[in-house]
Amino acid sequence: MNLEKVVFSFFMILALTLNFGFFYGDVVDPDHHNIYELFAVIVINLIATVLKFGDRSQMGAMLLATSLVAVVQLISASVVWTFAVHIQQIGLTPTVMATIVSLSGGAFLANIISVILLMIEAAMLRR
Amino acid sequence: MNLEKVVFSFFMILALTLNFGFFYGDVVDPDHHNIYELFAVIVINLIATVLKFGDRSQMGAMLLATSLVAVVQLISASVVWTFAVHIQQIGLTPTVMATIVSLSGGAFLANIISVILLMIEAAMLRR
Amino acid sequence: MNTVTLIILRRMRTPILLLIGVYSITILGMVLIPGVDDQGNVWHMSFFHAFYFVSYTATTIGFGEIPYALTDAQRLWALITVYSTVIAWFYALGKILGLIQNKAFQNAVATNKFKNDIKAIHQPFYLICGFGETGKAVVNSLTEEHYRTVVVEKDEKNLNQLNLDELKEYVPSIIGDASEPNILELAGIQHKMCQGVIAVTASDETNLKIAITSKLLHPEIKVACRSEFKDVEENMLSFGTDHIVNPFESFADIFSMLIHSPSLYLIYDWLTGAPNTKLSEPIYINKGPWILCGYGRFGCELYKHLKTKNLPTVIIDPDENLKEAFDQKREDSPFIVGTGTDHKTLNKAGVVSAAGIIAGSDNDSNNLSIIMTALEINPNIFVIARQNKWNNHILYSSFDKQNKVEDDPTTCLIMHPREIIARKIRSYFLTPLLDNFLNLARQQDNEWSNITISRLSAIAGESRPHVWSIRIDKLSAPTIEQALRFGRTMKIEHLIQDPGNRQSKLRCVPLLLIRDNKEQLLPNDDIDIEMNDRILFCGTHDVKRNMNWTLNVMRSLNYVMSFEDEPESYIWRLFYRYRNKLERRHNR
Amino acid sequence: MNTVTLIILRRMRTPILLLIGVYSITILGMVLIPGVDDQGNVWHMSFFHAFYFVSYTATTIGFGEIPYALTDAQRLWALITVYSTVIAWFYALGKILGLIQNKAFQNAVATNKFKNDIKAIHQPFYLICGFGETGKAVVNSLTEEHYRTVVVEKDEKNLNQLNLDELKEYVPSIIGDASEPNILELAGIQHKMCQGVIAVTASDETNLKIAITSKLLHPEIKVACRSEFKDVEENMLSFGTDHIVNPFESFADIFSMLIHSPSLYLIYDWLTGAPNTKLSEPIYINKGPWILCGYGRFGCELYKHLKTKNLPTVIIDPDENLKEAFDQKREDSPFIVGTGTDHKTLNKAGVVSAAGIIAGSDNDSNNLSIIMTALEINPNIFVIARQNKWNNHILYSSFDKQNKVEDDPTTCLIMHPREIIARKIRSYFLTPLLDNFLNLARQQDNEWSNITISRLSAIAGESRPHVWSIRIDKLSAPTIEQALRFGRTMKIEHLIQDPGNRQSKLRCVPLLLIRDNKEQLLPNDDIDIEMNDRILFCGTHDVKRNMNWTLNVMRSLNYVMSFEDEPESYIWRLFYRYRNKLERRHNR
Repeated sequence: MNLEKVVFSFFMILALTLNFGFFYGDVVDPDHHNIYELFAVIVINLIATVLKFGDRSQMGAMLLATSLVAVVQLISASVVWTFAVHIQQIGLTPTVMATIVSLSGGAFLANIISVILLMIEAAMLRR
Repeated sequence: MNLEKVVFSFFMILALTLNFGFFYGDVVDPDHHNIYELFAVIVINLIATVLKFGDRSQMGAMLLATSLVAVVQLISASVVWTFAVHIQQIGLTPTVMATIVSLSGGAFLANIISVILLMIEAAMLRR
Repeated sequence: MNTVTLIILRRMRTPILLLIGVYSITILGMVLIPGVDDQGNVWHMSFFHAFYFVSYTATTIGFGEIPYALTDAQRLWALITVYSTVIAWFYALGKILGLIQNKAFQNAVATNKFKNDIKAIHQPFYLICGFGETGKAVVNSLTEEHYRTVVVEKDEKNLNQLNLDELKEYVPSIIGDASEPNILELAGIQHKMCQGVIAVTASDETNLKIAITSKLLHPEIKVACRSEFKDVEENMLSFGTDHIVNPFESFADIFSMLIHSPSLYLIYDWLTGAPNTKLSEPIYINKGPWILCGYGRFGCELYKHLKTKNLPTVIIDPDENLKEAFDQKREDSPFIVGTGTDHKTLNKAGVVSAAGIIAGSDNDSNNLSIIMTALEINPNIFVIARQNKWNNHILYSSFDKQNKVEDDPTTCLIMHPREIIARKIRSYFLTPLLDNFLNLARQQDNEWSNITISRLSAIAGESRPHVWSIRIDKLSAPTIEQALRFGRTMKIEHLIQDPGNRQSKLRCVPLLLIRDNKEQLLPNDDIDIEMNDRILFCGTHDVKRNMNWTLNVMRSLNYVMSFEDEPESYIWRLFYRYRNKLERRHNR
Repeated sequence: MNTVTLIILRRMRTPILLLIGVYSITILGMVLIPGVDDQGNVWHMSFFHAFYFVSYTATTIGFGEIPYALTDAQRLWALITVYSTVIAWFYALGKILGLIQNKAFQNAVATNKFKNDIKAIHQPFYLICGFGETGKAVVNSLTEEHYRTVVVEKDEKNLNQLNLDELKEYVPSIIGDASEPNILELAGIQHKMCQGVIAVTASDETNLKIAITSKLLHPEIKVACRSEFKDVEENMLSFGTDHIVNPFESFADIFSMLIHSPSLYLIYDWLTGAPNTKLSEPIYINKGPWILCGYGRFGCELYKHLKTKNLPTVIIDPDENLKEAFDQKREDSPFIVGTGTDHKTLNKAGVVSAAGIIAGSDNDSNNLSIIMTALEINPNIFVIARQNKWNNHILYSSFDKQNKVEDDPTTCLIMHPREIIARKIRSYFLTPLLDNFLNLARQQDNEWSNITISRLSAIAGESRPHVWSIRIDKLSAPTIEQALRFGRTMKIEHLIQDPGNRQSKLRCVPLLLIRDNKEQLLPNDDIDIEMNDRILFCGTHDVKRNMNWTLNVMRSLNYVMSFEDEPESYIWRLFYRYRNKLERRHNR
């Protein structure tokens, strides 16, 4: 067993599942979307992105791209959150919440693609 | 037929289905999410994880990683539960419940991936 | 994942599964069975509390029945918890203990550690195959100079001594047959820092195999082999082994130096011996015939040299067949059949008037007996003893002490193959120019040797000097390279100027200068240095360090050349140069 | 009851008896000694509570003095309980640990596990005796094709590697001497799923014994033996051993293919090598004399073939007795005494103008040395190296790489007995027709080989093709059997039609057709298929799977034959046939 592979897969799948956890629930209800979860998602996604650095294959390039997409989406979501609560101070209105959740939904999609790529790779590699 | 394979698949699929059972229901309603089910999910997921130890293939590494993700998510959920009930003693408020359920939802996703990988492997192996 | 982790994971699967199962069942039971709290109300343990309870019970800590006294139903379950969890833990621990004692697992751990050790080496290192007597001596002398070494040895017993010895550097070692390529691969023969392979196992066959493996797996590295047979030697040479050490030939070489000139032998001994050890005493050998006891592989080689020097020799050997073969070759030296351990044979050989006797059989007891008998008859005879086993070291050296008179010149030489091979290999790898020097020195006459030894003893003091070589290039002498590029003229005397003190010279002797493949013995101080010169020096360790200042720091070089102290920092230098320029203009 | 449980019960009797005794006495004491409850009443512990108390005390958990604080009398008894039970437990645990580490017990456990493993096999499996180098290669190639195997090996060290290797199937293994019938019985030689026994231990004697045992215990199974000596071989044949592999003869056979036609050798190599590995490069051999180093058993066999082909040969061997024997036989080839590792001997043998050199001694170092020296003198020489030990694999392959020029034809062949035997055995058990094919191919001329190899390379692509055979009978080709029974005419071209696409053909070549013991090499596509025909195909793995559709599904067969798509479901089929009938009537 390859420890590196385990760690790599672990972070990519954790990024996906945590992202799902944050995304899941009523779109406009702030109770359903925990800020700690968002924080964890961002951190894990960043780690997953960094782990993908330096893979030269075509697959590696695509994996990196999807991760970057996810990170961009998530950071946008957190920026929206910060803006609404701290700068505009309008609080988590339904509009704001919908934006945040849909952004995280996009990241979720990107993470799904990542994991599918990973699964394809695993399936191709076994003889 | 390989008994080992049967046991292995049994625990992985049981982990998925039990997880679904706990996850299914209204996000914020504690009545829809049985604590015994959560306990069972954790135990079965732990067993499934240990069963995956020691497989050298790429597929084995990914399976182990997904299981670890599920375990991490589920243990987080149970820690949140313990915290809310025993330490903060705020009870199962909608926020807490949403967190627990979404964490278990993440684990559910990881388990789905596990089972898909298992299916891919089975499909590839047949001669 | 490495093998060790894999083995642990695979072996621990059952116990961990058992623990998970037992824990989950007992926790569930504790949660389900109703208890009664202190007010008499029915009370259920939460999962959290049940986990707490089972945890302190399973580990036999036993905080007690908390938070409320248990009911009898709960106690019954607690009993089940006690026995099941304690047994499960015990089983898991037993498994781990069994695993640790497992031979295959221990091997995997050791191999893993060795691999990591090799990976962690970032300095140049040498791979030594065979940790017998010679291997030990080689490792000792290399680590003494702070070179890293890696040891491959077949016999676990020999390796165990390695860990007990105090060496200057950590030496990773592995038990394995060095003739197997995968062992050598494991030992880092393909490591980019591997500088050389030294094959000194007891078997010529294995050494040959190591040489082939090295040349195939890592063609650039140097390979030195020990070999005792001519045909294997030729085989080794046929695919480019860099250096082959035959103990008997090396031995004979040294002997030829000794009979050529005792001072030459002293030069050899001082320069190749381990630095900082005590200097050996000068030697005096009478004129006269020699007696050679033992005409085996060793004796043959020595006899050749005696004949070349026209020294009359009497041969003593117990083997009559050898005598016949010898007589057939029409050699004119007398051949006496006998061991040489008794008065009769020795007297017949004329020990009373002999200059020296060589005890060269392959039996240490006989050799000692020959020497003692010979010295009894003729206390002034010069004795050369062949020591076969390192363990007999104490005997030979105690004998040496007994016969030593204070302030008298040495009259006894003990030659041990282990020591000779280790010296050869050290000088080959660490100071390759030394071989060239000794070869040239052998062609000089006795007087040259006497003069040289007196020069050396002037700088050496009490202990053996260091020998080192420098090469004038950008890497090892950047300052000189720069100076030569700018057209400055440098002489050897500048190198041996003390960069710390303008009045004194460093206590060292330039032994050899190699320029364009031409060798110059003991070059004069006023010779100009050119690019790519290689110079061999001999001096104390401090001197070597001081010379490095000149070679590496421009300010020191300027100091030794101009006797002036140019400042190092940029601003000051500008100012200094400007002032110099002014001065020069002024002088013009 | 099996042995393991029996041993445990027997050994654990005393400690368990002791535990029962101590427990019962202390529990009884706790019940009898009166206590005082929190109201000051006299109170007696119930048996349940006493057991609870003793249990948590004995296991050192210690929940405390519950339910009421103990009196001093009770505490005195508690003290006795503490020491007696804890000691009893300690004794029991010690016994168990001792038992676990007991060698005999471990063996019993291993044997038990092995028995269960064998019982649990429900697929066809092969029994491999001897897990040396050959055994490993055989197991590898069989598990690679997902066949189950069972291993019997004498040496524990060899077996330990088995667990670490990555194999595609789980391989049960046992330590034991395969020449003992009860070991073979244990390993399932009488198991109804046992398909064959492969005896590849190092000793011919043992292999013979295995062959006899197999034929006696399970006469139906196939037995393949490795043998190095002619007389043992004859003995084996007399017992009806199905297949005997002599590494030297096999080796020589392959060599004869090579000198007969390099393309023929390539065909052999492509078809017998492990599928999906990289294709070997074409070979080019110059015209000219050969040099044969080493005239042992191996050299003799090769020499015969060289003589048959009338190739001038120079023999080099260090053994002078061999030369005499050789000269007495009045062979006209020159015989040079020497090892061939040095320039002199090789030059004398005319290496400069030789077409090829065979390094065939039984010493790997010498072989490598011969090759390196020969290539140094004549870089264009074709080299055949005999590799004796698998461990030296790295050396030979690194040597191969060093001498390989990109895109140049191979100039070096390394022959390893392990590999050759494994190939022989695999083709014997898995594709028995391949042997027939190769035998026929050997009788064809060079041009035939060249044409065949170009056909093969067209379908193979980058990696070695799969080889499989089909038999036209009810079991393995039900559709064709049915069609033939109904009188339809089938041709080979129908078999190699792609059942997924009417336009294209499958990328495969029919190598051999066997009908009524008559063999037809490379049958044409338009040959009619008859019942019980056996056909050998060669193609990629996908092709094999696609062909199975035609062989097993009637609809696919109809499709490839009629280029029409007959529906599979009953109703649709009826309708379809009815329409066809109408059409036919209409056409008439």
